[in-house]
Amino acid sequence: MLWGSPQRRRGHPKRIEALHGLGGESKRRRCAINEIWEGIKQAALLLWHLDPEVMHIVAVSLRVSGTALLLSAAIGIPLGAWLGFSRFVGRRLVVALLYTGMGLPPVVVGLFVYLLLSQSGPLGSLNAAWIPRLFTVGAMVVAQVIISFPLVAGFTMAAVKGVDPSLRQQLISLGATEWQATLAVLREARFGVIVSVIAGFGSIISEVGAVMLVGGNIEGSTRVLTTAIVLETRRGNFSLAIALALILLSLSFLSNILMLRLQGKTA
Amino acid sequence: MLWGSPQRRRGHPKRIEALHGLGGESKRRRCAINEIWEGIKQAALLLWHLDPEVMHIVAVSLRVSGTALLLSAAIGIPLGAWLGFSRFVGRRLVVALLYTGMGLPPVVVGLFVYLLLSQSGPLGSLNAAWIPRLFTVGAMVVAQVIISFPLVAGFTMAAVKGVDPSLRQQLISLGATEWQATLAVLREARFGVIVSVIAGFGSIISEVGAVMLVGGNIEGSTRVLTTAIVLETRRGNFSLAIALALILLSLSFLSNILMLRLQGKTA
Amino acid sequence: AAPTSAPRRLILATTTSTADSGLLDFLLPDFEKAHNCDVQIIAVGTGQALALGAKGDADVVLVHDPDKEAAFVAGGDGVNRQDVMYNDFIIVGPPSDPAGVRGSATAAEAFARIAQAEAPFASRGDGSGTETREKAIWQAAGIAPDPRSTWYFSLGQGMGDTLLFASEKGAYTLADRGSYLSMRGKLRLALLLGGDRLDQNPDPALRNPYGVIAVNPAKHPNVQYDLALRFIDWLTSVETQRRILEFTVGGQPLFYPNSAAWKAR
Amino acid sequence: MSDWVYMGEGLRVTYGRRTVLRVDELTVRAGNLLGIVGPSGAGKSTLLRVLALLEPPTEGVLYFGGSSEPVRWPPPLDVRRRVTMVFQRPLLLSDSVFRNVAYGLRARGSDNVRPRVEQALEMVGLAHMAHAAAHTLSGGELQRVALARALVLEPDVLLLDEPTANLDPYNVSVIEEALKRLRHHNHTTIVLVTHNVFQARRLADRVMFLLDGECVEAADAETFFESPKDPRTRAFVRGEMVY
Amino acid sequence: MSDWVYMGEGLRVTYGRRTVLRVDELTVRAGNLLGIVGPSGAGKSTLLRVLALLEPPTEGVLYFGGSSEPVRWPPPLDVRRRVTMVFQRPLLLSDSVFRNVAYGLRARGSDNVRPRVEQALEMVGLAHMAHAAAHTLSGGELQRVALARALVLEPDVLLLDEPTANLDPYNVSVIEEALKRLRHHNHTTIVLVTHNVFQARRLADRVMFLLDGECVEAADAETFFESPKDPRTRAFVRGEMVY
Ligand SMILES: Nc1ncnc2c1ncn2[C@@H]1O[C@H](COP(=O)(O)OP(=O)(O)OP(=O)(O)O)[C@@H](O)[C@H]1O
Ligand SMILES: Nc1ncnc2c1ncn2[C@@H]1O[C@H](COP(=O)(O)OP(=O)(O)OP(=O)(O)O)[C@@H](O)[C@H]1O
Ligand SMILES: [Mg+2]
Ligand SMILES: [Mg+2]
Repeated sequence: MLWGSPQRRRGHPKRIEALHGLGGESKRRRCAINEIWEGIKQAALLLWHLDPEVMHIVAVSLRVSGTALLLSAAIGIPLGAWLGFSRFVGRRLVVALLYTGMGLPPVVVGLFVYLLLSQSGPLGSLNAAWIPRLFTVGAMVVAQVIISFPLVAGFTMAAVKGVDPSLRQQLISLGATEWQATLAVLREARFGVIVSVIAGFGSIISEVGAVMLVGGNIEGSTRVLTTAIVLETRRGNFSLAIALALILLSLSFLSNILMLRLQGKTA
Repeated sequence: MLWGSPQRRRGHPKRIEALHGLGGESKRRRCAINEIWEGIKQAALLLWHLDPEVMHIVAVSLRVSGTALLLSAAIGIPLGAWLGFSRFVGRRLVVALLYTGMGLPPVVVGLFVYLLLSQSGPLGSLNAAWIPRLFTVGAMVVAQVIISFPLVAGFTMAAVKGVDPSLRQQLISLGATEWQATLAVLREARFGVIVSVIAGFGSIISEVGAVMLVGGNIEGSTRVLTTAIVLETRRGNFSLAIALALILLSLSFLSNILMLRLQGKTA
Repeated sequence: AAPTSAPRRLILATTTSTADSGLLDFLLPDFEKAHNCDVQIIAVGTGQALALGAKGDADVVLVHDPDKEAAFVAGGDGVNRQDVMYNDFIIVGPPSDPAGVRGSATAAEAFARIAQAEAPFASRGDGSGTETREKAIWQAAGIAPDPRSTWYFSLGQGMGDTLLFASEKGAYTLADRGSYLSMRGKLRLALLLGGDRLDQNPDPALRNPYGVIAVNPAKHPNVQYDLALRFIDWLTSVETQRRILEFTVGGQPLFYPNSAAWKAR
Repeated sequence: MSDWVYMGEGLRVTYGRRTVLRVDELTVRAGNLLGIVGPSGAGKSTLLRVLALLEPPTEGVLYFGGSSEPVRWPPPLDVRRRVTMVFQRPLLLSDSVFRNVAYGLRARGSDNVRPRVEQALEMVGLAHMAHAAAHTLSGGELQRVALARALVLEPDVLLLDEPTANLDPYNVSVIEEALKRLRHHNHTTIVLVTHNVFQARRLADRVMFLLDGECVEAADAETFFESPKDPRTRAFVRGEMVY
Repeated sequence: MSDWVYMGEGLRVTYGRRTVLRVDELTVRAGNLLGIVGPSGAGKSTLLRVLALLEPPTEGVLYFGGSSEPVRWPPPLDVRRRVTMVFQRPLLLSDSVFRNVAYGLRARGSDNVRPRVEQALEMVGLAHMAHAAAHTLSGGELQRVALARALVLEPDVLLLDEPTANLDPYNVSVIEEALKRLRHHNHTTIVLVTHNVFQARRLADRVMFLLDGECVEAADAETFFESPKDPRTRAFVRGEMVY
């Protein structure tokens, strides 16, 4: 077992040392770089044994961040495209707000979503079925969407702005609707748009402050890789924390390779 | 007083409720949106009174993130430009690593820097003058640079890729050195480059996991806005946390307005 | 409850010390099986745990800060507060012990020596129960340390981080025994006051009692009040209390039972 | 379609403080080919963008397609789709030649895309390059693809901004033949901006001479070239004007 | 500078599987103006990029400036700076006209930038537009700015890729006069790609006819136009070639 009492998860006695292995490890503590080695070894072990608990956490992480990414792409890309094309009074203000949104501290977003969804909050008190409840995966998705869509929108806007504006005019003149022309320009700017999605993904897969607050880091239900990492760090299990971090990084590395493939295909 | 011992800040008795206000505020707890109102009010008060402690925290935040931003722009922009122009075997791998770097969990970066700089770590044990010590502003800067430079580099690369490659050829043909042509292309892509810097700024001004770990959140020395927010959240002082968050957001809003000005001027 | 129906959800807001030590994982399966429910642990600081309760987002809280608990009940947010267990605080510091804390009779005396020597001291500074206790000890010693001074660091961090800080800086700190024991291997810190086991702790002022409180259903109609009451009954029952004593790390218990039922046993 | 395709009154286009187009009266008859000539910077492309319904004139009214209502801005899609413009500076999508030429048809959801695209590429002599990537094309190839993607749409009105500027004499004649066939078979109305006075002479029914944004002279092609009224027109036709 | 500026042997440029340029022998004499003509896609621009030292030929050797050593790739800055190319498709920096024209001088750290830029703008008839933003220029204006930013550098070798394609007859004659003056005063070697056979005739000392990447004929201008050897040259010159 990785966390939690040995008694509760009886299935994996061989990894008890991971948690309580403090005495044994202390001899090697001279150099902290050992922790990193230990972490790499443990990560390999966990993956090799397809540890069911780790697999569950990975699944939750992917489900939460995947859903959040889809939603924030669905919001961010159109918003970014619109801001890239349109001119209106106050546009600069909106853009500055968007940029500020790129720097929303996850804790603050978490707190905000918490206050909204709380039983005594304006949304939570409605108890409506469509409102995600606190300490569920739904609430985590909401928080992550808020965190990542400004990044997606901001970079999409920059990418779209980089496309020669007369291309759009030429397409319009070929009978494209506004919508079709926008799609075509987004396709031209796909390199930047894909980077925007990658950045959005990066911002949420690694995010911890918000999911901790609104998800509650509940074992077996809302625990994700980042909150598990924090937990293990808090417990002083650095090498286990590093093992989980390596799994997280491999995941996002794999997703990025996939996205680059996609990018390569369309180019 | 906001945090720390009551003995210390005798000067502002009116804000004692803010910290110990659980009893007083509980009447208004019906609706959590009150916290947000309270937060806005408190933020206004703190700013109005130029609360010296808040001012100090703001100063540290700006110093740390400002330095980190300069450094990561100095690393990220050239790196991004280089990746945007050059073709070499393994480029795709480097790019995928860079994208993965966009999603480095701050806690992990913090842990890593902690282990490196620790007295028992490979760098910390050298005790060299140029190695920043743990729990100092220098260590925080190191962690933040690691977090933000991949974002800057990734977006700079995307922006540079959006510029017609034959422009570069034309400049070379006008006698520009490789370096001059690169600068000119970066200038053409300035919209994207500035967004990359803004995103880098956003990623570090809002970051908490790393600075908490390597900075130690020491009152009066390494406490920054985000760590103060987390602290107040943990204490259950949600409205004070929101007040600090508002100050943080106003700061980044102002910086963004400034950067947009800059962008506007050069366009 | 019939075992076939969907388990009910009981949200327990508690401190990181109880959750991270593994105690709850050790105890809870019995309760969950008996009542066909799923106890979801939200591990946060005492302050935040009480705030979660005050908003009706948790059904029951398990914390360690008697003053704040009293305020919580007095404010109408909680009902049926019960003693559950206690552990104790200890003073740790650099093995060389430059301030000569070893051999102090009380915590107040030890703190006085630290202040006298101006040896570095790390305070959690996060409004936790531990910090509240630290403040009380300073008061008993008649000292008001200034966070701006060169030796007193107010961190605003959790116990683990504070211990790491103290280890790096060669500072003293007040810690709960459980956290220190679980991190001992990572630290260059020696236990200077508190004895090897709780029963050898010389200073009764270092006791750290935990209380459980149900969230008031009159204020928050949505809470699982009946289940919360059953949880409290179960937690304070003699059998569960005995299990608390059975939970050991490195051969010694981390918590000692303390409920009314246990004491009346 | 009625007798005329465009009627403009008091058209002005102003950028910032500079008025780059000042055309008081303009008529383009259905099925006609209007040539627009004039020196660099005269406002030819600007006028074409207005006629393409891409940019509203800063002042003035424009009637289109025999409608008694002035053109609304932005013009409705069905109106807009009757006109297609080939820009002076061809910009292609970074995609294959085929897909670039197919773009307008696909946007309209037309069928028979493949044969129509192939036919259009045939017309400009690029049938063999259907699969080439846009960014590998030479200057003249680019220009011909840009033309093909307009021709394939068989619009009522075709606006051409120096469509043969980057072509060699033989390709110029290929394009000119294609335009003539188009007029003959489809009765397409064409407005052709060209700096090539000979080309205007070969193709146009009517010619308009723009200078500094103003229409100096507009007349039947023969009159325009043989007996221009304005001395500036005469000078321009001989290639010797000093502005 | 020695007698010749370029000597090429067995130059081949291959993109992917397609060889777009196959020139076995090439000489450009110092101070001469070589005209390159040929249909769209013949490889003219490709050859020019090689001569501009921007792209190494896939095969073959190129000698430059009388040196007995073949050109090294990438060529050293001082060698590279003796050649300047005006691209077929002008791309300006998104900045003012003035700063675009000043770019090459500034890159070299030259002095007297302002008067030299103003003089170059004068040469192309755009002195009044020094402060216009690049993106507001008309097609012909763009082309002239692109030319001015090369002329201002007074390079030893000037490579021009259809520099007057978007210009009206008068402006064409202005540019041609400027080129003649340049040759006269600076003895600039010029390679001029043009689809305009008349222009080649007016300006070139020698003419080369490219077709499908191959040099069909290269001869003195007079011989080339009056008595071409190859029947394909004859057809091209008359604008009637079918390829
Ligand atoms: N957005 C703009 N802002 C300011 N001036 C502009 C803008 N667009 C065009 N102009 C100016 O308007 C004038 C007319 O431009 P236009 O493109 O219509 O010329 P043109 O007749 O097509 O010239 P060419 O034959 O060189 O293509 C030019 O001098 C140009 O600089
Ligand atoms: N990167 C490339 N990949 C594949 N083919 C290319 C590439 N660049 C150019 N070509 C092809 O090489 C041929 C010659 O191109 P080039 O630009 O030299 O022609 P050109 O003689 O300048 O024609 P034009 O008069 O139309 O400008 C063209 O058919 C073009 O499609
Ligand atoms: Mg034009
Ligand atoms: Mg060419």
